[in-house]
Amino acid sequence: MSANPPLVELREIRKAFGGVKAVDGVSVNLYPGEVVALLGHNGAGKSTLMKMLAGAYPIDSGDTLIAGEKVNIRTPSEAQAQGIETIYQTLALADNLDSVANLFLGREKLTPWRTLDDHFMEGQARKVFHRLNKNFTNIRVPVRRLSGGQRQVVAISRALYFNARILIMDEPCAALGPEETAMVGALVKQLKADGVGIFLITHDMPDVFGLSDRLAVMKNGRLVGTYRTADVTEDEVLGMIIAGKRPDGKPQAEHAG
Amino acid sequence: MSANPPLVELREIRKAFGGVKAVDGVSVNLYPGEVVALLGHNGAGKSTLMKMLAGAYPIDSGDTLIAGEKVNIRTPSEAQAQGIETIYQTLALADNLDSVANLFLGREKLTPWRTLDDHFMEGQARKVFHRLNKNFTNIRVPVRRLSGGQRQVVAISRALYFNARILIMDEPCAALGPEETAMVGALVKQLKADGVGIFLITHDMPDVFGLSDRLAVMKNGRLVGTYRTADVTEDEVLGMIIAGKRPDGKPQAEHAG
Amino acid sequence: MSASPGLWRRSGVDLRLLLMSVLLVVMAIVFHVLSGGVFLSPENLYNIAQQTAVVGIVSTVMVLIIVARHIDLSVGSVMGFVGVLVAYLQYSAGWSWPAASLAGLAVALLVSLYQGGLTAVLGVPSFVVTLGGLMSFRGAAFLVADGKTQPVNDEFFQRLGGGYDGGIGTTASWALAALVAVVIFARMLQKRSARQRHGMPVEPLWLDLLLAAVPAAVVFAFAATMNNYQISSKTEAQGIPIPVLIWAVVSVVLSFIVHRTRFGRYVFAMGGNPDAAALVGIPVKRVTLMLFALLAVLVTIAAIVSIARLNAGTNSLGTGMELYVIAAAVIGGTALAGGSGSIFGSVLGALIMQSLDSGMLLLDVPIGKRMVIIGQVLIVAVVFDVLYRKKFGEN
Amino acid sequence: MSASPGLWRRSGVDLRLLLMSVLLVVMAIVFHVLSGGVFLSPENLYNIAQQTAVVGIVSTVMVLIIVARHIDLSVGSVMGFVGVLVAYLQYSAGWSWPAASLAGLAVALLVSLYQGGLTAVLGVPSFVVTLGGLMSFRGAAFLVADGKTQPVNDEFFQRLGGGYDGGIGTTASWALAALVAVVIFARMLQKRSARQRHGMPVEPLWLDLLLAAVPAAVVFAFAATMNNYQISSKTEAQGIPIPVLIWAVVSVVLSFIVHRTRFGRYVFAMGGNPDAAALVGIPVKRVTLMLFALLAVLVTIAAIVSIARLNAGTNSLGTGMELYVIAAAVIGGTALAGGSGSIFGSVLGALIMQSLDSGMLLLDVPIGKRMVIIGQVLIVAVVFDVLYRKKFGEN
Amino acid sequence: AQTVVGVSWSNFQEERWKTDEAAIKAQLEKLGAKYISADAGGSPEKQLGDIEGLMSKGAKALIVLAMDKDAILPAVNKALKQKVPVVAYDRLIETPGVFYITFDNTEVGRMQARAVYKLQPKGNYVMIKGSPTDPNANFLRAGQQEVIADAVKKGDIKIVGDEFTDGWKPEVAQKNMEQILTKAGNKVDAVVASNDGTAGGAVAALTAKGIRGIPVSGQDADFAALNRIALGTQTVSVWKDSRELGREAASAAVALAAGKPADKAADWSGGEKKVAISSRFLTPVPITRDNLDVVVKAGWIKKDELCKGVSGDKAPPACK
Ligand SMILES: Nc1ncnc2c1ncn2[C@@H]1O[C@H](COP(=O)(O)OP(=O)(O)OP(=O)(O)O)[C@@H](O)[C@H]1O
Ligand SMILES: Nc1ncnc2c1ncn2[C@@H]1O[C@H](COP(=O)(O)OP(=O)(O)OP(=O)(O)O)[C@@H](O)[C@H]1O
Ligand SMILES: O[C@@H]1[C@@H](O)[C@H](O)OC[C@H]1O
Ligand SMILES: [Mg+2]
Ligand SMILES: [Mg+2]
Repeated sequence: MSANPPLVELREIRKAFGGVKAVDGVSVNLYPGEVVALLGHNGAGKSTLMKMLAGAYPIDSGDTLIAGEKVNIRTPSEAQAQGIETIYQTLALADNLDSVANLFLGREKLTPWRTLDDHFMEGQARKVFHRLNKNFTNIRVPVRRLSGGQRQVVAISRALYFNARILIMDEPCAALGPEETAMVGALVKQLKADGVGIFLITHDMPDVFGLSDRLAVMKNGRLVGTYRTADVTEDEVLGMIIAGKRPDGKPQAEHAG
Repeated sequence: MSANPPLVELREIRKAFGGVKAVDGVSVNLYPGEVVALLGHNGAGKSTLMKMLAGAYPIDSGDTLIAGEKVNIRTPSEAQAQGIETIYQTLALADNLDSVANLFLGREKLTPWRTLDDHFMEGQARKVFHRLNKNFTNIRVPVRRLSGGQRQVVAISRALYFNARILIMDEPCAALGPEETAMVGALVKQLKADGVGIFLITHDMPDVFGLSDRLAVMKNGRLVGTYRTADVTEDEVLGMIIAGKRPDGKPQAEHAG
Repeated sequence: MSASPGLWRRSGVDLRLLLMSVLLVVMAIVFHVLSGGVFLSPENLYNIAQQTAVVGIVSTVMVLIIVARHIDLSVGSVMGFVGVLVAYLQYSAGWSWPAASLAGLAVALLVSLYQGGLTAVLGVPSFVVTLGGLMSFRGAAFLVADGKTQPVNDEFFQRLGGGYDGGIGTTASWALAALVAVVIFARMLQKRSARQRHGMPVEPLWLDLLLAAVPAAVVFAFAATMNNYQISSKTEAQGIPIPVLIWAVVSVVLSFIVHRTRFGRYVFAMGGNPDAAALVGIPVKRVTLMLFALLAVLVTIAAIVSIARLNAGTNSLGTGMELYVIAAAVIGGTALAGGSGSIFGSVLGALIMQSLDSGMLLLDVPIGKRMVIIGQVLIVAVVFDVLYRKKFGEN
Repeated sequence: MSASPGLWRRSGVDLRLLLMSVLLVVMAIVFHVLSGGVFLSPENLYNIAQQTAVVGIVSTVMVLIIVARHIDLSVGSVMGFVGVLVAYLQYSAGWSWPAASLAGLAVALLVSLYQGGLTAVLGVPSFVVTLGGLMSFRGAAFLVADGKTQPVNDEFFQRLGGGYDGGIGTTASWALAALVAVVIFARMLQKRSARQRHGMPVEPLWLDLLLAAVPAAVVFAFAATMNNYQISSKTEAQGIPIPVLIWAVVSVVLSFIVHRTRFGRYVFAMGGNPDAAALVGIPVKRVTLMLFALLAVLVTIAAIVSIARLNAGTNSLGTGMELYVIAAAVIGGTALAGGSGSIFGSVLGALIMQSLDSGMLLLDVPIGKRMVIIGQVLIVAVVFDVLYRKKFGEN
Repeated sequence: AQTVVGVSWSNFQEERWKTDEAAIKAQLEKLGAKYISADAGGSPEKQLGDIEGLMSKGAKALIVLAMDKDAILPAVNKALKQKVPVVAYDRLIETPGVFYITFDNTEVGRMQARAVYKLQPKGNYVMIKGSPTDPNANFLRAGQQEVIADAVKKGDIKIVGDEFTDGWKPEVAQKNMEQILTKAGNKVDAVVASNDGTAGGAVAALTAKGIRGIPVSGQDADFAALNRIALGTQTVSVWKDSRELGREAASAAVALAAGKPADKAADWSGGEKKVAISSRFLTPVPITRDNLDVVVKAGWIKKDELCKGVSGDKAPPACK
């Protein structure tokens, strides 16, 4: 398995904001069909690391390899072109537009005359929303008027519809109720089965142990270590997050399986 | 115990936003030294209900009784005057002011000449922050520059310093790491011991079962039911949240103990 | 939990704009009565249509600028600068009018590149950049011809500003109205069939017919009115004035851009949530630059219409216009917080302001009172808008 | 994770304001050399100080308005309106100047109640309210005296505007400077002892002494300069001009409000996070109304100084002043997004703009070019500010 | 040392001031004096500062084109107290000690009305006034009224429109004129416009309605206006030969600075306050199609500029 190059390989990534080293030489990788949980205290640098992969921030230094190829991702569109989709914690929706417009935002389907193909987009949107939530029909009102769960559906649909190869989920369940959380869990499992590689940022231990194959812990911008989830206990994980202490005698896991 | 009137009694509270019935005839109460968890799906109306108690929204109809007395809370200051302190999920901090200013915001200590008594406030602030986090010393920089955990400390300190009789915590741990979450748990227990009544909004089942005495579940703006936490199982709680189904044969609990 | 979308909402008619149209009509009737039957005469309507065109043209794009959470305070000064330049190149430098106009456009684009660039690339608030521009380009307007008025004599060019030969004539007006009506109905039918093809529900035919018939009727009524205005020394009626035609084309093009193109959608997305727009991959900087470039194009057009109308470029051209342009957009329901606004609203807003001004002139209301009233009407319009949004729960 | 707060940061000196002060000094020196030694002459400095006072007075409070996420575009018009009114009441209605001034203040407060009320209570954006006010009150300024200039003849009143007898004289100037210096040092010592009493660390005495000595020295230098300017026909030197004194008092009072009172803190909190401000129990509406009332007071003072300086109230008084007032605040580092700004910055901003204008006048730069340059300097100042904030990671 | 003469302009928006400036400059140069200047951009407040600035810069005499004759007094008095002589240029400054040299504004108003009245002694008149914020607008209007007052009283003349023009802006004058025409059913027989800029707006409105050949007045002899006179769309522009005014003012300033009296000065006390001041009045010249050659001969405008677009037998004598 390790003969195949990883889907994503981040090498020695660094990023500073005016003196603050948000990400400081972190290396981590991701294989197809694998879920890697990214853990760490508030401000550890998790979101910043993922935003660089998603093209939202430029990288200060370090390399990104996708399927073994060195790439230079400078904008969100370039990340999308690599099959990287991101569900931001803030959802990244334009509140004044409707769900259909948000689903295709930045990647609108055009007619041959280069105008928006609204009918096509509406039809497609109905299908993908339906898959996640049967009751979601008011897809033509501004998303500002939708409930939290419906907004989340729109955000997740963006990642689904465009057939992510690599999916970044930044605390997708932080504000979700149990029903919606369960739905997201099921979805992760299905995407995994489809061979999608997933980075999952979360603070929730049950999610970590229920969904991830490996976990990477960050502290103060640096990587504490990467382990197979099955190899470590919850207490050991907490020890890494809080104290930055590597569990004794447990092997680091550079790849899955 | 039930001879004493409850600390808070909300009766048939209603609130609509332009046609949307956010809270629809909810009654719930709270006793001193008790933690009542408020549960429900996204958009169930939990925050809205609590914001009415906190004076942030006016009540459309219904009564509020504090220690058996009918009161009319129309502004946050009136709520504070009743000993009600609130930790908002959004933290409600003025990002451009420092931690000391935020701690006392709206309740500044004045000198006899009615100017701000900065020295007094700084001294007090050091003490209360120290209680929650020994390492928190940069209390004179704008809170915009603080980490998430430090910001949370400031928000929680507001409630502590002013000796809340009634404390509302709206998802206080949603964005916190495990260390900070543990700290908040310990705090809740201590306040409880001091006789403070606490409404705790959360989506986290371990928190619900670890901290609360009773739990109240809302769905679509209505109350599903109120139970002693010890009387119900996690599955029953989830059933109430998701399906609005009351557990068979379990007694509702109008008061603690 | 929200009210199920009724026929009304589905019909896509914006209640606020409808109410504003009603307001405009009521105002017109009141003025008509008070002015002893002058206000609604073809001649006066012809005047107002012409007088509004310049502000109206710039307002359409100001809507988009405000939607994208920007503002441009320099439009009046830049229009003055470009106007004097175009007139200067024709009169003092002897260029042909197309060459002079293109040069004006090029300069306007440079200005927009500079101001838009500071805003889009460096992130300097557009309020400040264009406040500086308001001062600087007024100075530049003076420098072009050293303050001297530059007459504009080319007869063809003058027609762009309306005036004696500035109508398109009756036949052309009728033909145009008919064409517009056909397009409106054709688009309606095409939309119905497309929805059916994609298996989406359609409205009852009578409703769609009605919704198409109303604008078609308004267009015909307008053409009829303009065809009824004849200058006594001419043998034919004026028909639709060219500046109004330009304004109409600009409005249609901008509405098209808003509703049917990526660019328009991106502008709204950027206004609704700038962070989200960047995160989903919208090239925010490029779109902002394009938006300012579009503004430059329309400011140039407005400058050309202005100097053609006045038959001269003067260094005071456009002084204070920014206020009227912004006011028209805002009266038309564009929210200063960004993310919402409509081109058609700006048309109504500009008409309301100009009707008020022209109507009061007919009634001999002196200048001081006129200024007081116009200022207050702007406020009232927005108070109405704010209350409306509160009532219908949109924040 | 952020750099440990060094001596520099602890000293409380704002690097940006320091750089701006340096800029001002450099500009002054350059103009001095280019103008052949005129710019820094006591006479010219006396003039600049006087000329800046009116804009400066209004800018101080505009800082607070912008900090609270509002804007007031109507200040120029309202100042014109109030100014003409005060002059009219004295000249045409024969009132005494104190009575007329109080009446002016009352009217200004009514205006602020109206505009502030629409903003604070109904939530109409202040941009729109005051845009309407900009038009309306300019009209009102015309209506007061039907456009006629109203002379102001009371000699005592005239001194409020500076002018021939408008300095406080040498003895008073020295005394005042000494008083200010004493207060600065006394406050410094008092602060040290208070910190020690509360068990908080204090800075080394030399640093505190230095930080107190610099402003004291500036005040003395200013008094000395003003005491060096003597109008040739007079026997005594002018001393500090009264309008400057008023401006200084206003600035000190507003700084005090910002740093030492609840009201000031609330204004900043509202600008930093309006939702939070409401949630923690700040009476947002009341504070907003008070803020607009404060503006009304200062606009009235500015109106009085203006007409006293002009010896007349003209209906054009204050036309376009809003731009300079906002520009001064913005150059002084007030962020249009709200939540940050400083009174002292606005003083520097107003001085920079006026020095630039006066300096170019001395160098015979013609008006067109001067406008171009001033507009661009505004932009440059804000570009600098934006880059500074980016560099130091404040958003 | 060289005498420094400071000139304070009210604002350069109207094109004539450029010529005035050139004339003053040339004359000062000839007399070996130095020219410094400032422009107040239409603001009386700013003009005060300007004058102070000019004095700091060492002006030994001032020439002041006042924006507002009352609001300028503090600065002028200050200068006079410092023994800096002040020449009130073009517009009256009524305080003892100034030297007033002008083309009387009220007289300009009279000339405008006179020229129009000569051609059209009866009928519907439109009065296009200047900026409501420019006090001169009222003087002009007052002069115009003097001429037509009797005819108005008799009923021969009916004023069907009387509007201020915000900021002297031509486009505003155009819009106002359009509305007045509509209101009057296009029955307008004469337009008394207060300057050439507003006349331009009024003419554009008239042409657009196909109304040609009715009398229209103006002032300043703007090139565009002279061209209109040649074309026959404007009747008169009152020409205040600014070169003469500038020359004389410059000479007076230099003389006064040297403690000598100004040339041809006479005592006059015809102002509002009846203050006696030393003054000199130059005669403005109403330029009509018949005497266009005056401006050409005076070198004010070149013939080809004046006659741009003029052709055929309707051409005025000056263009033949
Ligand atoms: N745009 C920015 N400008 C300046 N500093 C930033 C920016 N974004 C992040 N930071 C800083 O970088 C550090 C890492 O932040 P990041 O958001 O990556 O943390 P995180 O691990 O995602 O934390 P959380 O669990 O709270 O989401 C923090 O100190 C944060 O303050
Ligand atoms: N200010 C408001 N204006 C309009 N509608 C509102 C407002 N605040 C809340 N609502 C609506 O009221 C309903 C209840 O919202 P509320 O915030 O109380 O839910 P919640 O139970 O706290 O949900 P969550 O778990 O997502 O925080 C939702 O439908 C919401 O959209
Ligand atoms: O010459 C005119 C002048 O007198 C007036 O004050 O301003 C406008 C000019 O045209
Ligand atoms: Mg994060
Ligand atoms: Mg909530």
